[in-house]
Amino acid sequence: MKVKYFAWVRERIGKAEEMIEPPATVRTVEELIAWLSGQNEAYAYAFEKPKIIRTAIDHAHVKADATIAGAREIAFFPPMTGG
Amino acid sequence: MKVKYFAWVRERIGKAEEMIEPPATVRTVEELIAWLSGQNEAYAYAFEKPKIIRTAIDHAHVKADATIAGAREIAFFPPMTGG
Amino acid sequence: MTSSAANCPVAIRIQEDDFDIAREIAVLTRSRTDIGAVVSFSGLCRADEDSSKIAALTLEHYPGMAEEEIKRHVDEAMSRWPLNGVTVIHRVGRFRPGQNIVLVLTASQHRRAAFEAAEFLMDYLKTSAPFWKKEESATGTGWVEAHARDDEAAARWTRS
Amino acid sequence: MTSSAANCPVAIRIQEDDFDIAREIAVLTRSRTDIGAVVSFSGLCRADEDSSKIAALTLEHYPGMAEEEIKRHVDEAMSRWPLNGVTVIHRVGRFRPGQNIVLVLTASQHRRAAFEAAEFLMDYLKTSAPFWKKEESATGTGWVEAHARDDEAAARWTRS
Repeated sequence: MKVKYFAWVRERIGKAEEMIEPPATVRTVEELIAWLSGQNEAYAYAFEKPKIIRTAIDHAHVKADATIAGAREIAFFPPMTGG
Repeated sequence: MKVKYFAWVRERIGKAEEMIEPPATVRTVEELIAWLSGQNEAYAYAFEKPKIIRTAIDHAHVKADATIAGAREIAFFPPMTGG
Repeated sequence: MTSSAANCPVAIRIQEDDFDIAREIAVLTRSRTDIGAVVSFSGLCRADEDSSKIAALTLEHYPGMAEEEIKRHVDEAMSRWPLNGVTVIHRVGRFRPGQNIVLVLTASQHRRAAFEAAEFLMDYLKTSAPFWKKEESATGTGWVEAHARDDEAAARWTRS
Repeated sequence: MTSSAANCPVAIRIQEDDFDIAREIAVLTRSRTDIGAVVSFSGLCRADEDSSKIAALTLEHYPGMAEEEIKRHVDEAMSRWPLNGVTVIHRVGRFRPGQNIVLVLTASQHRRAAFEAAEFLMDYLKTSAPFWKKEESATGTGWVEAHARDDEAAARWTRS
């Protein structure tokens, strides 16, 4: 699946998007965050406070316990500050 | 003192303003309205429902029991419908 | 009528001419970097006032008192909200459906103050500023009656 | 992104270019006589964000989701208030203090609907639309943190 990062999540990870293939045991958003955090220091830094990370699946906001099954695009970002 | 009339109060009385000299016994707005109503049919028609008439003394809204002593300009009009 | 207090320029005008919202906003915001929010309200003549078809509206006002009454409410708004600018323009004369009647502009650092002050000013313009509307329809002409909903809207702002 | 439903044209745009409020209002109201109230909100870059001096702001967004998220909230506003038109323009890129960032326009028969819908849309743009601000000041650059007051503002509209 495609993963996108925005704002300081993007800056900490060092890329705007990538294709990932998490193992089948990773079923929810929070499990995906935990799995990504284990990749290396950059991911661990971006997700060091997982509770403040917002997630969207296929352009819709979802909560940490949302299932990622069937997702085409998952995005991680800080709380929004537009307007 | 000068008296001004607006909207349908003006139309019913048939003039926009006039100078009046009510007797000294006329002390309040409601007494002035009663005195004017006694002038002729046109005034009686304009003030037939005195409770809905709004009054301003020297450009400030006042209530029916306000004293008219010292007023330079008194205006009578229907509820406002601007904006 | 223009004035200025606490970095909040105020313009109040009653005029027959139309207004230009973009120009008024530009006047309020030019050369300033402390304004984060500008709210404009424009009120237009509608063709359908409470189910009767309107051909035109004529706005009459009480010269002198109208400006002073608006000024009192602008001062009240400035005492309630941290405003960086207020413009109120009320047109008088005869208007066709679709034409502008009134403009209220408020500027502030943050949006809530600008929104609330604009709504406050409109609620008071409707119920307290000495303007009267006469409408022309197919069946004749008549003075618009005041709406209870406007009194209720203004009553929201009464401080207990 | 434009659409139309129940006589309520909707325009949603995310762009680098500035917007012209007068032109946007003209597009919304031209040839119509059923609109009595138009509210515009424009949000500007300020020089002082929470006491630090800002030299510039950079707005980043999530293309695709941003438009869809705004559209969802415009649809929600249309289901809550009888609207005759909605325009939302959010700029992205780098802005100096005094420059426009966002515009929300709402049109309705009556003022209360136009005011409430504009405020509702702004509260949700602040907290739910995927935009992020980075600020440049004398001491460096940093991402603007979300404000609790914005979450509280948006929470006002939650239906129980």
